Amino acid sequence: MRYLPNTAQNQRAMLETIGVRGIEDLLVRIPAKARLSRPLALPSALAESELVRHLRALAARNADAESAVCFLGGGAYDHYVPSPINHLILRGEFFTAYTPYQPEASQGTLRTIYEYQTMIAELTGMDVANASIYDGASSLAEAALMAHAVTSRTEIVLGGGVNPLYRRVVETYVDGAGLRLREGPTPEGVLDLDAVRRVVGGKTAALVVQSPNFYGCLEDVAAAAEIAHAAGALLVIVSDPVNLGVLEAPGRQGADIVVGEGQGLGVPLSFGGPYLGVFAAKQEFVRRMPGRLVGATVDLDGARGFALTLQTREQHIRRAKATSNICTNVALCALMATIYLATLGKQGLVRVGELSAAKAHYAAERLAAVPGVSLRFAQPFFKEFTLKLPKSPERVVARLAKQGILAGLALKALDKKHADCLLVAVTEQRTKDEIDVFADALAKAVA
Amino acid sequence: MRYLPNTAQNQRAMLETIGVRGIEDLLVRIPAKARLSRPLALPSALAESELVRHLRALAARNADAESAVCFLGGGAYDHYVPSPINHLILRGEFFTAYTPYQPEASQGTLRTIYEYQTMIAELTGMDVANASIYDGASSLAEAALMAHAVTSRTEIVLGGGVNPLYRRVVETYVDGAGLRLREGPTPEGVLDLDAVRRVVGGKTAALVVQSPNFYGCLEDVAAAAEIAHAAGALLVIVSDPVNLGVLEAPGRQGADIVVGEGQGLGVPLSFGGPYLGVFAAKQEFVRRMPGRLVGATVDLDGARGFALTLQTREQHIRRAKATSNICTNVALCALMATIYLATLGKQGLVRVGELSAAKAHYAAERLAAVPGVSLRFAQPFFKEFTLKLPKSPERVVARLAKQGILAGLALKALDKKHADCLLVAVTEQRTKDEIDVFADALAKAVA
Amino acid sequence: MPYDNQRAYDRLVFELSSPGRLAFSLPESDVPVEPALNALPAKYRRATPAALPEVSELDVVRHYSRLSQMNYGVDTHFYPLGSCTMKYNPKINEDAARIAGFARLHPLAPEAAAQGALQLMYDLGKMLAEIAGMDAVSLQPAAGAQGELAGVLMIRAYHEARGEKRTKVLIPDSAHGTNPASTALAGYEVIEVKSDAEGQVDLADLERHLGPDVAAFMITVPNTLGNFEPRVMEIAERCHAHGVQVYMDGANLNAILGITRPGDLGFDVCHFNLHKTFTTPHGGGGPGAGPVGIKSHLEPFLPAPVVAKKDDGYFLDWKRPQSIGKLQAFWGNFGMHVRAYTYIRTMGADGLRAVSDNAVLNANYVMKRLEAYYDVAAPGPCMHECVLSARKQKKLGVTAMDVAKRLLDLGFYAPSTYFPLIVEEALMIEPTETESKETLDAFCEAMIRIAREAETDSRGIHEAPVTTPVRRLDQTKAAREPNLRWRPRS
Amino acid sequence: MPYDNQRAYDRLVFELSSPGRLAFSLPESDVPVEPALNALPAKYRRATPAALPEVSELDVVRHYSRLSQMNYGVDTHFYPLGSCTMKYNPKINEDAARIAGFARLHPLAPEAAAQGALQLMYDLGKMLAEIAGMDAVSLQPAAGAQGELAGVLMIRAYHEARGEKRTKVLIPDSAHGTNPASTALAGYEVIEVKSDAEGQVDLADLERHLGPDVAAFMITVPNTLGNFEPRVMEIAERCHAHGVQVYMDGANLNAILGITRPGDLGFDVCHFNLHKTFTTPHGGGGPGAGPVGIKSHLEPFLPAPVVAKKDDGYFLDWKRPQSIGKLQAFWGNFGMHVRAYTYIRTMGADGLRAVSDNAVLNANYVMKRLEAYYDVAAPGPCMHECVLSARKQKKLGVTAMDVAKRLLDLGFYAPSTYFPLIVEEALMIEPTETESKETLDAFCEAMIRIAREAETDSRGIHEAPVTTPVRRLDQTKAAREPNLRWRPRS
Ligand SMILES: Cc1ncc(COP(=O)(O)O)c(C=O)c1O
Ligand SMILES: Cc1ncc(COP(=O)(O)O)c(C=O)c1O
Repeated sequence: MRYLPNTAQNQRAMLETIGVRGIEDLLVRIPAKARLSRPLALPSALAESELVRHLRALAARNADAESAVCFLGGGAYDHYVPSPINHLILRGEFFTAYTPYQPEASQGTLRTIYEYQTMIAELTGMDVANASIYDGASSLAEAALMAHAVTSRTEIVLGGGVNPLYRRVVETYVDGAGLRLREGPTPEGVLDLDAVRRVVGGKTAALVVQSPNFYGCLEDVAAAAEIAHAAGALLVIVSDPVNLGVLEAPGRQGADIVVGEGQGLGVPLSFGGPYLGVFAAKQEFVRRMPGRLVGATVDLDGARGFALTLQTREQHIRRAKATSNICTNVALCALMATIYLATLGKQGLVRVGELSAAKAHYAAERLAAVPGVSLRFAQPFFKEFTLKLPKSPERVVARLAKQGILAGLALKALDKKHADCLLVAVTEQRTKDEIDVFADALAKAVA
Repeated sequence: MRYLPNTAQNQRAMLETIGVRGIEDLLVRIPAKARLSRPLALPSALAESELVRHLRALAARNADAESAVCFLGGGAYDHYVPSPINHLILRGEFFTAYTPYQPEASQGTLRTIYEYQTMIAELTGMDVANASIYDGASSLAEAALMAHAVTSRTEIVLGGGVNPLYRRVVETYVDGAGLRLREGPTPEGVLDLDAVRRVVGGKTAALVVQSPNFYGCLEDVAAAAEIAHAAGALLVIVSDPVNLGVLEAPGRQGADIVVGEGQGLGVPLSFGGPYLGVFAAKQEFVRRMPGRLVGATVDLDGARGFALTLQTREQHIRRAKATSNICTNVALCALMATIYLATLGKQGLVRVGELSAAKAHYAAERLAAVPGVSLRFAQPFFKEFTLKLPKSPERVVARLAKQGILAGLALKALDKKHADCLLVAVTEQRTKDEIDVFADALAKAVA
Repeated sequence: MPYDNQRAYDRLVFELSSPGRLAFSLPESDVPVEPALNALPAKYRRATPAALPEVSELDVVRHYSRLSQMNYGVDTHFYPLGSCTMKYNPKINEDAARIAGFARLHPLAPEAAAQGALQLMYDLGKMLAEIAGMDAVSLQPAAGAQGELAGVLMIRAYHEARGEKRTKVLIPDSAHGTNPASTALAGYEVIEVKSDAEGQVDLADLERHLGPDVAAFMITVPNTLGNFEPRVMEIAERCHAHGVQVYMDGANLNAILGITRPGDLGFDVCHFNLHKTFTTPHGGGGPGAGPVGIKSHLEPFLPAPVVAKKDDGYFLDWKRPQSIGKLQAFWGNFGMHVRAYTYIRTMGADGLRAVSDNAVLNANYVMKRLEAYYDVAAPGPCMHECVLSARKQKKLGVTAMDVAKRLLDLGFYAPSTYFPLIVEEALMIEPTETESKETLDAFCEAMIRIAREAETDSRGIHEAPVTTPVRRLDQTKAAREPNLRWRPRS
Repeated sequence: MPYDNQRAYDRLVFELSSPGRLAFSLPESDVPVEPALNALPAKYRRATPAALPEVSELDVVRHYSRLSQMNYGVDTHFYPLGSCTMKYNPKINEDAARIAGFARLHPLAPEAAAQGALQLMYDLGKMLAEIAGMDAVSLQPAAGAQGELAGVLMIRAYHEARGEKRTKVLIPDSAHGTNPASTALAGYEVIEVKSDAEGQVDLADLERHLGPDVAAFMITVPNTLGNFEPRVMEIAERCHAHGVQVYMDGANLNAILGITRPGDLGFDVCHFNLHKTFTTPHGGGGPGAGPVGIKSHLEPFLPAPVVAKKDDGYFLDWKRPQSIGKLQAFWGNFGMHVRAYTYIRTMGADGLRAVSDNAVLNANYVMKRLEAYYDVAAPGPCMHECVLSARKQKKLGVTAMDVAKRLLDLGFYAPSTYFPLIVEEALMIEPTETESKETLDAFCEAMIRIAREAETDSRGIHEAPVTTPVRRLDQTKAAREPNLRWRPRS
């Protein structure tokens, strides 16, 4: 076994030192009746070359964004991942290190997290960001719990444009705390602010608004902030940070907490995970924040150094009273995002946003021009939009998939109200040609 | 430009320090009439994502050993490359270092070369190996020149089983020295020893024997050694080191110099290069050897350290009188081989050889059982063999290629005498199924 | 740069920035850009550009290459961090996860276009169920702690479905912090159960707490002292007798693969840490994956959707009316599933069994070699890790932390320190099966050397580490004056 | 392990070996093995197994990871090694070369099954020809030195085809060692031509040697002092007047991309170092690639086969009766061609021009900043590199080598030293265009610091390096008692 270095001779020598005859003698505390008396019923071991063949065959049964043209979004996007990211994260010193509990031997990880915190705070317009949460949805769930802890209030108002998959995760997480979820009415693709004002009140811990929202529409965050703050509630914004080169920072529009899915920042699509839960907040809430934080400090010689800090918030110290149960987070994805943001930089992120918006608007025009197809909402959007189709979106999606086009998300499964709709996302990766081919194929499919 | 850090502002500041107005002022020595007055006529620059698409499209037009089943050999073999090799050679400290001229900052490269030299010496059964030559063919050419330098004789006898592509490289290299190449008769797949004895004589600097030879047949190296040494000539053996887990070390059979193509030791096929020229010799010839050598020594504190040594043989010191003109070699391929040999180790290399031999013998049996097809030579072989086909091998190859089988090498182009033959190589990577499919396809193709 | 004056490389990427410098390459737009931007209402557009760094690609590569060199990783150092199973992460796992058909697969691709991925998840779930002796597994939890949350929520849903209202969960005082944290998150009151001197559950204390208000008992097996609790089946029985569900924290599964199974020991729920037992890398803190296995009575409550199989292929089964819901937006950390699947298919049943045999052997060997120098927290044999105490050393003024720091200078990462909380000056050592006797010997010699130094010259230890890029850090300052983001020196 | 006691890691892979330990995984045979082995005559089978190491996969990964950390590379350090063009090697090049359709393509695949590869080579040849102003390019040479050999052999074939027997090749005394070595290998007598005080060709000396027995004049442009020889066109004309072919060593092409072209300067032959100008990595000494470009009169002599194009696709043209023959078994270092192609397609014409502009700017900047501290070998402006001399420092007992060693401690790789041979105590600095002003400033400050130390405290310099894994090595011992392979201590 190439991963097991002990030879029979090594084993004998070690057993002798220990003073037992065999490994069995070390297992004596395990109750005999619970001992497995047969080998595990697993498929037989494969040699590396055989395994690679097998995995390639499995992978070949998937239509990925390389073998097909991807217009899927809904919380995960096919943005380009610059080459250096993968090379750098694969360096074993990053890859095979643990959470940086010994800071002196972990400055690499600590410094990259500190950079990450800075970049996320900057992008979101917030004061502080943590070192990551599992994904956008669980970040939102943590934000809801934090709002509850901060305000001692028991209701969370979720805008109707919040990704329904996120809503389900929030439901799971707030169940224990007994919070009540209410919906912020979103009749025409964006919040109906007057209606929201009536829902938000003295029990509201937080108003949660996603912008661009699940349907791709931009929400009026500043107006939402007013409503939330007027009621003494926090405003939690769900934001895709890759858009924040072009879109206003939620922090500048009144957000108290900003969460979001950072997958677009250089993290592979990978069928849904691991992704990157972004979490940023105002300074005043820092001691209520979930997750790890890295701070700058000095060493014995006065040199700058970095270490985990404010750990008394965390489970390994505070246990049942911790701000969150999170331990393992997604540090390596945060590193990908850090390198992504360093690579794209001030100008590049703007450019990614502009290109995505341009392609999306071109696509919207082309697709909505297909007879019978229309834009579902008359709202400003960014890189994603909702189409109303004259035929079953599921069937259209299935048909186009056979032509190598991942046409988008048929909304029915997640959002029954919009069963005739298709959610289409367009990133900077899509070309005019691909969009034109898509439009033509769509025209045929709905004809 | 992502590879050019100087901003316009940087440039201005630097020009000011230099004391010129513009970069043009630094180019004044270039004759005006030779200045290019137009931009280079090159295809326009591509963004990374566009370029990746373009490259994938080009690559997709090739039938590689992943997309097709490869029975091609003739000097390059589809042996399995264990995963860690690529990960380790991609470490920037190895990858982006130069030749280790500053040993204190290059111990990584130096130590791996020392390991490589040791492994190659051990495998070939020789005393010393150099740090690499470009490829097997140029290694052989260097060996011929070295034999000439050592013996002051002017003829090289090349066994008829030496890869014809190697022969052509030797021709090119020995032209300057005015050496004469003679052929060691090889009527039936191996050297006719009596005939060879008549060719080798007082002018012979070296007898060159490849084993297994181009046709896949094993040569009697010990007998060849006797002939060469009886005539005062050196014996140069061309050997594929990946076979030397199972086959006898040429050094134990009387070789004076062993060369060979090390591609099989973990180096990708890569359409023919970069490969790995192996070069090993007896101790007595070390100061005549071409190429770089790393030696162990001690540092100021007495600690073990490694450095380039015996550099007075080399072009940067000895210039026109150097043992070779080689400067840049193939250090990174040597590193791949080092990691390959460390990974396969004492047992693994034997196993690769046994599996390859087993598959090759099974394939030979299956293929020679196809009506009209026969083994061309009744000689022991190892992982490669020559088939005689009843139909044009070129056409058979072309037909099978369409079925995803790279059937082997039609010999006609390189070896007119065997225009009706197909050279088939089988490595440990091929499965029984693949061989059976090949046999069936061959049967149809020649029917 | 390992050897040059590393301390001189004290740069953050922001400090490399120069206005106008670029590291990216994006295509020209092949569609008009202005109309799209004009369609964005001005108030939604960013007013001031985000102050991201402006560097070149070489800056990026060199900066992060150098930062990486400031870390110890398993790839470079023995990393005996107890409870974390810092074993070798096979390179082939990484190749597997990067095959485009996996790495670039969108989670919302139509099921027909994701059959390979769904099959892999389905099969991995089955394999994990077999390994743990469980009836079903959900791959959705993102890490161990989320697996715990899912497990406890399923237990809650189970009780509630039966109309029982139970409010407490019992957890030994030796437990990992996530156990109480996850349990509290699930809405339970956490009751600590005492451990005896050997780190085993104080049965009397357990019995005292068991009752109709207790929803679950949660325990780590082997426990966090590295010992197998011999009465674990009895404990499970007693719990069940009170209608209490038993949860096994499977973080230490590396000790028992193919030897015994949580399901066979009587557990109702068990989570896995794929980033421990199943060789997905730790990545400096994550991502991991924390699948949760359950007995059939909990199956209705599994997180939705469940990867299922019918005649014409694999699909996501959303029709789970009693499900506890979702934990992540999508289906779990699929990239980690690919790695774990690759590992299990590499090892097979015999290989996994050999993993645990060697993990146990290695830990006992280290414990034996060090027992004359450090106090052993609980008498052996241990399982895959052993807990020592520096209490003897502490009397000489050398704490567990001092030992840890000194090890860094001697070429090793440190054991876990001060965990479990019930052991004074704890040093928790988990060698893992992927380390050789030679490495263990070298480590033991370093530990012995430190024990001797504590007796003869503890000053050096207090100075340690001196060979790392920074020396001991002022943690108080870090917490008192939190500096959590870089700002330009103005 | 950058920071721990690296000096303690003095292991070779053989010293990690333990009998029976494995790092590989090979399938069981699905065909019988014994018959094949029995078919091998006993005398051909290995009698004693090769004593290769026996280690685990983690041993392999950790060992080579740690060894790598003992190197400086461009990815971690500024590497101002003159004449070597240690520029940034783009990561995308590596991805490109690893696409299976390239990396796993067999060289003897039928042409119809290798059209993508042949097209890439064809197009790369055309692009290089345009860059150099040449009529045709062969990609076959494996490195610069082999390009030289090919070029000189073509010149020889040309003269011979015209029935001329010329026996000498003229080469300036400032030339790189491969120039005379390759020329001698091609069967010519090498005649050294003097350089003047500024490193330029002594025209009188050249004229003296020109004549009917001279086959070629070979010169590096810009020359090895980093200067452009202003009379280069005149030199070419004079050579041509004597029927002498002119060869340009293109190792320094990084200075003139899009500015001027060897072909336009009058050269008949020119080689390229893809591993310098075109960003293929140096890999610790290779592989590289040394394509050779020629004017049309030399085309018949190109190495065979030539990648050519006809209506139905690309093919290898073997019908080259006057060819000098082959240089490698196959078609050249294709993996490097992919990288260079990727680079050129990334940069485009404007990008390549900007490369040279910035390379020249950077070198002049460094020269200017250092001219007050070190002697400048030849007055500026220089091109892409500058040569300083430590002759002033030598008088204080500090040699070029001492300066180099001290730089290692200050976080920089060293310049080339003692080359070109015509400069006393030469320090040849090539910053390349991929380095920023900030990096150059830091380097210049280090150089200035050393110059100051030479005046005030040269002892420290002589101790240097002290931060590297080994200190200065005993080279004499290495050469006197060559120890070229490891042997077990018995
Ligand atoms: C015993 C134990 N339980 C639970 C956990 C939590 O797992 P995770 O970090 O994956 O959330 C850990 C992780 O360190 C652990 O050691
Ligand atoms: C000026 C010059 N010419 C020729 C060469 C030889 O090139 P290679 O090392 O690729 O053989 C070099 C390489 O260092 C060089 O600097």
